[in-house]
Amino acid sequence: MDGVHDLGGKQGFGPIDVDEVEVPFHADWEGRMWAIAQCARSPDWTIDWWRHVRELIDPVDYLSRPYFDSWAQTHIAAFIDSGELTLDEIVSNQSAAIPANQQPSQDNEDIFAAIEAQAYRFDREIEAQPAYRVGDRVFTRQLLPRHHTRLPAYARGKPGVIHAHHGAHVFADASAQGNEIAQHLYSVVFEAGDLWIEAGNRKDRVFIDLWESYLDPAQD
Amino acid sequence: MDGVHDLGGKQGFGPIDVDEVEVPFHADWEGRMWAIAQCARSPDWTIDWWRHVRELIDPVDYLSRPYFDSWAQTHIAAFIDSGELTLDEIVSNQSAAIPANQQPSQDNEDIFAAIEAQAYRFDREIEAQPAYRVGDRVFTRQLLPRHHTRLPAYARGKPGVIHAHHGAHVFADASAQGNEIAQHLYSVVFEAGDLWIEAGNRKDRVFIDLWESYLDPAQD
Amino acid sequence: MTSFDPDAVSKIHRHLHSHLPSESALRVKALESLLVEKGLVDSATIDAWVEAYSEEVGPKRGALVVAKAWIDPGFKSRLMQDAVSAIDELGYLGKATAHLKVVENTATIHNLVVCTLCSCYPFSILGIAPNWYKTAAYRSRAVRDPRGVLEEFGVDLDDDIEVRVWDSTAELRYLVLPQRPEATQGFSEAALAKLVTRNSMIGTHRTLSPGSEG
Amino acid sequence: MTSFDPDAVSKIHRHLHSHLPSESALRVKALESLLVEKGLVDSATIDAWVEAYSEEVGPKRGALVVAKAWIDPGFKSRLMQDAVSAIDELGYLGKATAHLKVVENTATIHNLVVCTLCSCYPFSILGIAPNWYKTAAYRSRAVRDPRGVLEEFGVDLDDDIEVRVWDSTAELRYLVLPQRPEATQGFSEAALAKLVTRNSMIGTHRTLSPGSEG
Repeated sequence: MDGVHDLGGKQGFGPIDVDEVEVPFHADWEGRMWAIAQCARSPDWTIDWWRHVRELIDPVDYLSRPYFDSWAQTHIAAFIDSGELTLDEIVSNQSAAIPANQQPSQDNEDIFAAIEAQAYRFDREIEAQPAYRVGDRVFTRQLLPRHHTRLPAYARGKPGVIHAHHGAHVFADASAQGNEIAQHLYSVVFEAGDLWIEAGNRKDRVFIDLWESYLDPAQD
Repeated sequence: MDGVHDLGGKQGFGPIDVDEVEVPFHADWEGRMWAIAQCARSPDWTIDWWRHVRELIDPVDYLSRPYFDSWAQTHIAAFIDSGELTLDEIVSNQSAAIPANQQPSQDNEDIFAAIEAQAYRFDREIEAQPAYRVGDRVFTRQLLPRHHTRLPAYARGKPGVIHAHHGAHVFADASAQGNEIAQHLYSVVFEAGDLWIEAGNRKDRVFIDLWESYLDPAQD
Repeated sequence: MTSFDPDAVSKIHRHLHSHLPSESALRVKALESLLVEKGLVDSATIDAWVEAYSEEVGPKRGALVVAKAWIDPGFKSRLMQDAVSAIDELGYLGKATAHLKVVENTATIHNLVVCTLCSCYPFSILGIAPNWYKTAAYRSRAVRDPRGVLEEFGVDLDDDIEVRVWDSTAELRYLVLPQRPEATQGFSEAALAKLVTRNSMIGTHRTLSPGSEG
Repeated sequence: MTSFDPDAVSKIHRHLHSHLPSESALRVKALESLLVEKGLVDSATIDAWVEAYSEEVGPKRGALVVAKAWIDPGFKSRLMQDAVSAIDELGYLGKATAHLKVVENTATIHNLVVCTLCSCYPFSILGIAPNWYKTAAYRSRAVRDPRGVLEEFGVDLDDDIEVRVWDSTAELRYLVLPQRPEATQGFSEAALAKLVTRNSMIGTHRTLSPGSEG
């Protein structure tokens, strides 16, 4: 999706607040929103669908409201979409449904087990052989799909080199549409000067993890 | 400049208010801002500098505040930059300078003469011959400069065909930096399918006016 | 002296962001009163500019150009060849029209005008642009999804009609010449001009009719 | 059932935009109380999650990984080869670290981690990401102007040091292994870990010293 979330290389956002106080949460509601996102979800959501729901927030809200506020909006919208909540319920702040069985409380020990259990793996075995080997020169695709994708706009139509092969991973674009399809995943390295006109010959590089279908072989 | 102003093809902005009341100005201040912009400027501003100053507005303000409000912010910032106003004056709403001679009032007849006088021409005679002829196939450049430019992001690195040659025009990128340099200007036509993946073979086309230095000849 | 320095202006914008009053009307009032105090503008002149664009300079100018082109083949031919001279014949040359081009709708072509980078518009013949023309929604979608945009405006296009979108990136400006409505034989230029809508000259309206309002 | 339909969700977002209370705290409260009423979450469980990420799961985990790598060549070699197993040895495997990679700073290389598309971060070893990491300013500039970003963080890089920016676009996550500070011979693992700043593991801090705070 070609939305405002795709921020790499965009200009005009000003300086960074480097003096931020180093605490996990800057307000109680931030911590609670984080926690809700850890333990409440609809069973068929995928991480990529959740990210897409977040990208679909109104562009001005996306850029201007606090970070965890966008999580709240994402969670609410995704729950409404999947039927756990209704718009009326959230607006009226009153549950229309008969309370179901409560989830059992979890204590701190349960939580540490839960955190470890969150080490979700996205690599999959597939039959297809990887199309590229480390050192191969590639070009990223030029046209960005309308749906969720993880090929950032700044890295489209650009020459890169395969830096590493990570095996096959669940393909984000398909997963955001509810389909689990695995595809070979690579770290692709780009010279700064191929991405940004002002970088010139600066020897800085950008490494981006990209699925095979984002890539074409470089023409010789 | 790769800023939020470069909106062509961006997703997420929702439906268009097609039922807007058809009046020139929806509030008094809109009309006054329009009028101020017609008759008050610093002598060395160029239209391209003014556009660049507008692009440099904070991205959220750019996207969320009313249209003529962005003109006010642009005019105020540009006047402060060129020295006609100070930040203190605009914030305190008090002029620190000794009043100069007033501009003479203009009546309606003067205004109509002024409107006609606003038919500024941007074409210039130059010695260089045009590099392209109607029908030539071209590619737009891939890398966007950090400063003001009029090659929209959606049309970068794309194949097009020269549809018309308009002679040499003042080059916007240079003019935004205070330099008047003329360059050949063309209408370049792009197939929708070369710009947008979802357009497929739809026979729609997009025509964009582009200066010669935005273009490279297509490789055969 | 203008700095032409984007970093300097970004800093000014950040200061203004923190210090300007939030209401647009107050911002413009502050600007006007300071400029008047400094003798850089005159309030009566501002009044006269507002009046000119509220009353005289508006889409009825464009509508007359269109009606004349429908009735007078010689004028139409001049308009298509050299729109600048043609509108100058009517005294309509002015702001943003010194490089005007006219693009003609036909049975198989529909034209739509946009400015994706800002809000360029042929002011001296169409007046002030509608708000929707200046919104992010229109600017972002007109080039990518012109048929969806047209549908929202109530324009249902056959698949075999080619859409041509004109993105006003340089100083050229575009005026759409809509098709003459049916059953208007014998209409006067003035009567025809009344049928020409502003949106039809931008391209967000296609089928004019003797019943449409100009 | 989830629709996986972006248009449907865009409509929901527009409704929410018009109807949700403006204050973030109220939004989250409404969400939590409805989920609790419906039996989908439990408030005590939420308390426990907040506590875990406020106290235990944070950058001191990453700092210990770094200190151990400085002291124990075997661990460092395992960490560079297979960071997932290496952090699992310490019980730190968890959210967003099942595909962790460690990238090492050297005298001639500086690494910087970003997620331009959202805010991916190796939570189970660094805890909650700082706000600046999630801002448009950092996300937009880190890939294009990493040296300018580093300068704002007080990191002045020689021209001959290569900057490597890692944009976390898939499920891999990156941890920067900073250089061991000078004059720390004989420091214990715990003493070394105290010198490792969170920012040094993201790459916005470079030169650690016995005086720096972990």
